[in-house]
Amino acid sequence: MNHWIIVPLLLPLLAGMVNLLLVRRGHRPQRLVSLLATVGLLGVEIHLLRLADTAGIAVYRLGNWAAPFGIVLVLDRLSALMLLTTGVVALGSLLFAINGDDRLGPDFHVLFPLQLFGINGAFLTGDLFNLFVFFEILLIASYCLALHGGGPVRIRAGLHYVVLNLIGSSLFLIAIGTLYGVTGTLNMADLAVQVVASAPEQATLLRAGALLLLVVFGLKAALPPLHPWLPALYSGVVAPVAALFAIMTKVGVYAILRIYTLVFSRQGPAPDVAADWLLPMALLTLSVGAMGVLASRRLRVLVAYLVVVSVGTLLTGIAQFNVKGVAAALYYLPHTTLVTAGLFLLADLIAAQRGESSDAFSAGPPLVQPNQLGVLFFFGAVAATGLPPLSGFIGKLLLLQSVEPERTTWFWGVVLVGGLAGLVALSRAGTRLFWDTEGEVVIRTAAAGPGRLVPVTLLLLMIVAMTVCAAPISRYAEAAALQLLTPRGYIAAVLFPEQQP
Amino acid sequence: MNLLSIVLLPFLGALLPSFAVRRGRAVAAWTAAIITTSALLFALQPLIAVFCGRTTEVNRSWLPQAGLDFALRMDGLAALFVLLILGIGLLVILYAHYYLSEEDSVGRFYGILLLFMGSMLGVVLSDNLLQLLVFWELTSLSSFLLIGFRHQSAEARRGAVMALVVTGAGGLALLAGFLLLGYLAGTYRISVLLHAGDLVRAHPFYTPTLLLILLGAFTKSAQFPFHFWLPRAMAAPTPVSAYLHSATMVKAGIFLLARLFPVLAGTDLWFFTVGGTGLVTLVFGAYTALFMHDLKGLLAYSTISHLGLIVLLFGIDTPLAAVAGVFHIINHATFKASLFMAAGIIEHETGTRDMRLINGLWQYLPHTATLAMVAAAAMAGVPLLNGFLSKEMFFAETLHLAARGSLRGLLPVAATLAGIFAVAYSSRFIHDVFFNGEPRRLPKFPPHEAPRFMRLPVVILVGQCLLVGIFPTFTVAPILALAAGDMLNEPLPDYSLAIWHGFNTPLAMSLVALIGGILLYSQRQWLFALHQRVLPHFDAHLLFRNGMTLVTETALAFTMRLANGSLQRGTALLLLVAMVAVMLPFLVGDASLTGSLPLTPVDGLTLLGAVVMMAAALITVQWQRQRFSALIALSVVGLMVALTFVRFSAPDLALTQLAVEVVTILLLLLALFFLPQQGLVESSLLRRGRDLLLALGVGSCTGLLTWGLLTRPYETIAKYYLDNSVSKGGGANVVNVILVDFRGFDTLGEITVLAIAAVGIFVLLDTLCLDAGKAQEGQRPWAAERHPLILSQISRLLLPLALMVSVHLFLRGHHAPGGGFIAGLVTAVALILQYMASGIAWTRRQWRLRYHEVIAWGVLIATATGVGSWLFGRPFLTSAFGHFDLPLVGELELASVLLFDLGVYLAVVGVVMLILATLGNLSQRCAETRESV
Amino acid sequence: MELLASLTVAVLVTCGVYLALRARTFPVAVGLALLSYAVNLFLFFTGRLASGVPPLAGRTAVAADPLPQALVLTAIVIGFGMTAFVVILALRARGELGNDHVDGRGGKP
Amino acid sequence: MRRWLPQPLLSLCLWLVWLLLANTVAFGHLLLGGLLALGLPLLTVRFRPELPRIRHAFKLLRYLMVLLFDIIAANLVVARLILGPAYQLHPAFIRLPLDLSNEFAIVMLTHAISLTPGTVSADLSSDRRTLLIHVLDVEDEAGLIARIKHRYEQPLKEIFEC
Amino acid sequence: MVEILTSLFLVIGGAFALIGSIGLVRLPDLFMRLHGPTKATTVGVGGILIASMFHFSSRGQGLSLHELLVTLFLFTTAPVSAYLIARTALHLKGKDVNRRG
Amino acid sequence: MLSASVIFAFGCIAVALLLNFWRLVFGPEPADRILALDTMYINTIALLVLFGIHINLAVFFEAALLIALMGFVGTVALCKYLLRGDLIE
Ligand code: NA
Ligand code: NA
Repeated sequence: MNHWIIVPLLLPLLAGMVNLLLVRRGHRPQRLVSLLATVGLLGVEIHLLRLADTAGIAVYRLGNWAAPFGIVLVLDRLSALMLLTTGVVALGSLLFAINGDDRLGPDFHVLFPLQLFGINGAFLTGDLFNLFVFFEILLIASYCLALHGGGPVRIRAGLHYVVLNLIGSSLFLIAIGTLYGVTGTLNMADLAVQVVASAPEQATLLRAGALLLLVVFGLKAALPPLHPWLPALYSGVVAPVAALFAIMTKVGVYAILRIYTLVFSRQGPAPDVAADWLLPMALLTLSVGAMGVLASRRLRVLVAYLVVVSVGTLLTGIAQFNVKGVAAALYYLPHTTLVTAGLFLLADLIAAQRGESSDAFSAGPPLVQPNQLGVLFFFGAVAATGLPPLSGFIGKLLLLQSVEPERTTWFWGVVLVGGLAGLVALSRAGTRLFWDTEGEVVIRTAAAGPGRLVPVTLLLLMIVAMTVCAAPISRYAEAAALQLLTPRGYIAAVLFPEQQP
Repeated sequence: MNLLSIVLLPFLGALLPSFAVRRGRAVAAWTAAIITTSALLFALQPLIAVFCGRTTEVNRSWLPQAGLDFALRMDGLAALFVLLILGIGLLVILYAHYYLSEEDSVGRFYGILLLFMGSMLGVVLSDNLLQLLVFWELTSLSSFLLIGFRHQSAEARRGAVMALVVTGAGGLALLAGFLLLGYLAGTYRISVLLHAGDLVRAHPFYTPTLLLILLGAFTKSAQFPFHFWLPRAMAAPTPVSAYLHSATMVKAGIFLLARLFPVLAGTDLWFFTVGGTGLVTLVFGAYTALFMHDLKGLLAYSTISHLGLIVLLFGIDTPLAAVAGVFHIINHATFKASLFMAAGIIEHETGTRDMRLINGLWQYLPHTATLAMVAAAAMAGVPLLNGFLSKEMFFAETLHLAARGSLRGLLPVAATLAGIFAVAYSSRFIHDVFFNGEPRRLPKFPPHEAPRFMRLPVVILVGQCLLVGIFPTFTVAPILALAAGDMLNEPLPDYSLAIWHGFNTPLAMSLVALIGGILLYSQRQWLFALHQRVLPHFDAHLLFRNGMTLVTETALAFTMRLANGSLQRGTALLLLVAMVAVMLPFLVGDASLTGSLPLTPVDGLTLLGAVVMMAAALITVQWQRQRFSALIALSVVGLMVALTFVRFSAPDLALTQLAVEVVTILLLLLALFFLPQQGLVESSLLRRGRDLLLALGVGSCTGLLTWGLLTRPYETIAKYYLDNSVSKGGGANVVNVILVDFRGFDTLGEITVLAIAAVGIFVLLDTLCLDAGKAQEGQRPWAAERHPLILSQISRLLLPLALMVSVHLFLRGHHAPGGGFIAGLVTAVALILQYMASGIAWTRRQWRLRYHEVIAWGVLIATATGVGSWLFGRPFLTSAFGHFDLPLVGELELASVLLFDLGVYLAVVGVVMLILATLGNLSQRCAETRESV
Repeated sequence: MELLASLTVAVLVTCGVYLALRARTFPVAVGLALLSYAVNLFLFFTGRLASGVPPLAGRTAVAADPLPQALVLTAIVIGFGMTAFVVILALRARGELGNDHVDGRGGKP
Repeated sequence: MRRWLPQPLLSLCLWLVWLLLANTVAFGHLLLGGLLALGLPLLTVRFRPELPRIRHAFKLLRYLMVLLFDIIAANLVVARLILGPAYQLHPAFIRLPLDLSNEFAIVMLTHAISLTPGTVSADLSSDRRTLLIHVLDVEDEAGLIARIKHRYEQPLKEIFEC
Repeated sequence: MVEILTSLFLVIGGAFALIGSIGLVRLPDLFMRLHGPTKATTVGVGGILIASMFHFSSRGQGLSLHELLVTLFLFTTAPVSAYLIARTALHLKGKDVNRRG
Repeated sequence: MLSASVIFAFGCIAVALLLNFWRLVFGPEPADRILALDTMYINTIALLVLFGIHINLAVFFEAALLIALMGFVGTVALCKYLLRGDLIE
């Protein structure tokens, strides 16, 4: 058994706990631990990506118990991709944070790795209840991180976020209970088998459970009308946390993708239970997000709404449940995560240099570093709106191509107009923030040192890399999509490992 | 390779001017010029090849999955544009060096200009539709930066955004159009696509494809009604206008029409949309130009009009018209670029562009005036200048179409009318600027002649106007033939570029236009008045701005309605959606709720427990505003839940529930001290009714699910646990074996959740200072005695007892109800009792534990137990247990899960203590803080 | 018995939800605690109703389904952590926002 | 000795408690219980109530027997009072002046009062000189005080010699 | 024999527990009500615990005395609970002994 | 005989619990409610033990012990709250 698979979980867990022991020793040792863990994590994740791409689906049986009785971790192309994306965002966010944001509270370096523990666990686990547990880990860590730094705005948004998600967790448990009560199992591969084999009179309860799960994941992914918590929260939290949170909505998207390709696939008494809902939901999300983008009067709110847009865009691809659509979404996913993460960090740098005006779209003093930040912003904006030549364009291109033109009217219209909204909003934002200046530079000391510029640049450079390497990445995405849409492989790997070559 | 270099050089070189500028402004200009020249040199070989009748191609794979390749191809059409872009680009660079002031950051300017140049080159050299789009959007982006170059001016910012939004929107339409086109033709390769015209035109999707592509082309080339961004773009520095609005940006749309002409043209739809749009734009632009007081505004509208002319020619859809169109592209580029440059010199020297102020410059700038007048004459279509030739061809084509006997007889009239206005505005440009009396209140006075090298580009361009106008066959003919030929993708028709075709109708039309235009301009007094008062003003720009405002306001209102910051609404929506999700499957199709299992009878005691539980829950709601009492009711619910667990065979759950319930109540009590003791009736009756309905709905749904599950049989994996718990898990308490072994990973996660919660809570409380006294205002004072003797003595006695119970629960957990978690809670509760009975200070004095570290060690021990199985080559968390016979003691059982459970125990103790003790300490710490302040 | 169990879950959920929809943090916290009790019961009942057969190997011939019990145990613990967090957050919100309204809006108490 | 066995009586009690918890007298548990009975008091040594030295173990035993008897009697009395007509009851608070000085002895007295017929300890003054007692049905206040003093306070005083 | 004893203790225990709770409802004020639970109920529960002791000791799996522990525990804590409740009631009525005396 | 007495005891405890609940609901003082809750906890112990005898399984001892402990701690906390407001000081 390949022990590397569990390292993305153990490494951050240990780092978090070691940092908890180090809480009284100040920030330096904690920073070192976090950095080492995150860099190590990235290395392991790259290794796992290559493993997933070459060696097929790998299963790690915790406690050496066979599925469906024990909990298994499953590494397939999708989970490896999600892990690596998380790793990159995490590194960027951490590098940014260690320039001072981590000192706003004593707990940052405890929570940060544990947040990664939760996220990575959600991506790796092959067990529905264990997914719940990891959701809770990532949620509780996110509650704490969201409140990092305190202040009324964060507390209010945080309270809303917490209460909504507590209810969401209850709903999750109800859904799990319903599925267990019908199928008698929790392992996702086994659930898939049982759902397909279940009698027709079980269909109603299965559908109810499946739709309830969709609500839960929809809340995490911020699908309207369950989205308002996101802009309120993301626009208020500390920049590196917001950047890390860029991956959080994707956990919801991941769960949707996983559950509705594996457990509720096209066979059985509850076929396509979510598919009918997903495309309209996706287009709605995109539209609502685009509206929010247009309505934003602050950069951070705008970027938060871009996250909503990106979720909608991703789901448009996933909702088709065909290889091209899912592959397009999988190419788009790392792109959009990296961009929004980078923009959150950048927004912080911009806000810091504009004094009272902060990140509001109003005339303000000139920036201390208009050129550096301007170039970064331009890059980020182009990537975020899906303009050529960056990966956003490629993602959108793949997405648009994934739909037969015979049924494109709404799809293309919404996706393209959504992009236009982004273009309008970001061009207005950019001109306001960078060009509409009056007076003198106010806070010369706010100049961002390399410690803060490098992470932003790093995240945006990854976009360039994704653009240049579009072909291999999208080939990987296609393979991952194919793997997802033929769940037999997954099921066999989990349940019948002895029959594997 | 050379093709690649042509396109990539400007991109790669774009950063250089910014570095070069440190060595002086001239160095930056030189850098840009050298890069452009190098590109031109690289273009030589493919250009020569084109003249020899060969096309050069490069094809690099980029994203074959999407049909997106890096493919370049130079044919005649591309060659013409490459020459225009690089040639005029070079002149603009030279011109800009003199034009830009000290404040302008020259490095940035040349950098963006080079970016723009590269993008334009990419557009015209693309052999892949998608790649063309990439460069197309890049021109929009770089032009955005160029137009907004002087960003201190609000007009520049607005103009830039508008240009980007309009052309960007067009770009998105174009993307859709290209995707459709690629889908219809089965390829994105343009050179292949050009042969698929019949296929494309026959397809039912032809109409949307064409319309989408035209949307892209028309927005870019400022066709009516998308023209309005172009005059606003005049806020750009004049070199930018000279470049973007003569030879490049706007010509991209024209280029696209030319490029796809063989595929898309040849239908009625093409004729009406392209021709119609061109015609309206031609007349509208010419008419509006006359009334502009802004020098550049006049040129802008004239540009719109001329673009309309070219579009109209392409719309006419005859080979000859196409040739005329290509010819006019060249001519317009030269005379318009020179006119913009001249206008720039005038603005530079007078400080204004208002023609009402600028008069009589002939005396001050004779050279510039001469050049400008020649260029303006070319614009008006005066014989012996290049504009005349193409306009003549244009007139001929309108007539040709009319002669075909269709209803299109209107066309020559409209063309002549546009010609009249063109002559009129050209006359105005000449007369109003260089003559017409003395200058008035110029910001800079007196104006001086511009530097020689600033005039040089103008001289070159005007020279071309003359050369082409007089010797067309020796100058422009070859490239025109090549370009037009490659545009049509078929043999060229016969045409002659002679200056003199004898007295014919086109010439008559030209004469009418010339004389009519001059007459019209001479009657300008009443004409302007008429325009101002009577004629309707169509302001697309205003429409656009109002539209944008409307969209933004709508978006704002919509967003604010959705996200109004109310938690209650968010919660209600979530629950509503969840309710619908559960109900939906029951409402559609053949839903089955009740299963086949026989029901079990109710016994009185269970009924009693259930009734008490439900009643207590309802009373909790009833008492929600008497908060203390509500907690007592909540306790009863918790107790009854525990009894339910006992009743239905779950002793472990009962233990846990009991302990957790008390800890929860403690926590709520501790918190309540800092909150208002009483609530008020705040929500309206309506709202409470709505909430009640929703609550009932959600409750019923859950009840339905419970019913559905309880009444149906199920197959479960549980049998495996019951069978193997002892033999493979080494424990008789199956629940515990599941928790620490079969699903031990869940438990590890669970204590991590607790650990994080505790850490988070600690931080939340660490910096919090709450005024608890306030909440008690107007109430009785507190009892004087803090720690009643009887309580403290008994509590201390209970501590070792409770610890004993903890150890007992811990050790037996694997075989009987108990386990690390419950043991931890018992320990914690016993410790908390000490805090309550004897106070923080006393307890701390007795036993100083760093709960943070207890938690960390707990989780670490549990994790380390898991990792330990690696030593035996087993996966994480693999358990081991064994029985050992010890003398005297007897059989001793040791299991690795005990160590895991120890971790759980420590974590739980640490968490509960950290939370409750920190919360308990809140009042003291605050008081201390206040005192110290 | 099945009807009684369903009814109990329904009533508890109803009460929890109603309280969770209130405007002040304290009733919301109480409601969430109540809701989590209800959900735990629901999850417990997915193992069906088994009387007098606790899942202790060797004690009884048949035994109740141990898996939901283990899940509920985890859920209780996690629910406790979450409830604790939201309660403390409510305190913090009162400290930062000056009142105990869930939206931090000023009100009398 | 005192260092390793600070409270022999407590340790003995804990050892018995362990055997009761384990519900067995198997040798392993005797040993384990012994270890715990020694270890836990050491661990919680600072938490221990200020237990006074017990001078007369026999008297303690006798006292406990009396108490047990009284508890059983108390229940019968209280049962009668509860089930009987309530209007005939004459409840009252009475104040018991305390002669005990040891805190633990006071605690034991309050316990005894609460567990025996018709009386509940309700409040102890902060100077620990007066105990407020609620009596369910009082006829002879002075007699009751004398009975408590004689039956419980005096023996406690002797046992703890305070 | 054991069964008779068990049953006896069950009946006694149940009856006393009930009487204690009747007192809780029936008696007119809080201080009087306190007497029920502190005595009758504890003894009642004690009775049932002793019955349990007899019952499980008679199954041939050795003595089962651990119920004693619960009884002891109750006897230790019930007076403290009663004391605290009484104090609370006194305090709420404004009749602390310290304040009066 | 045993089962009859168990049922009798069940009945007694059930009625007792109902009476406790009645007192808890109708108070009137907070102290009454605390007393009722405390009594309820104690009666629950009896119920639990009875149930153990009834199903002839000796697995509820720990639960009984725990109820006793938790009931006590709960009562202490509730009283402390009314007395001092601050549980831990
Ligand atoms: Na306190
Ligand atoms: Na008494």
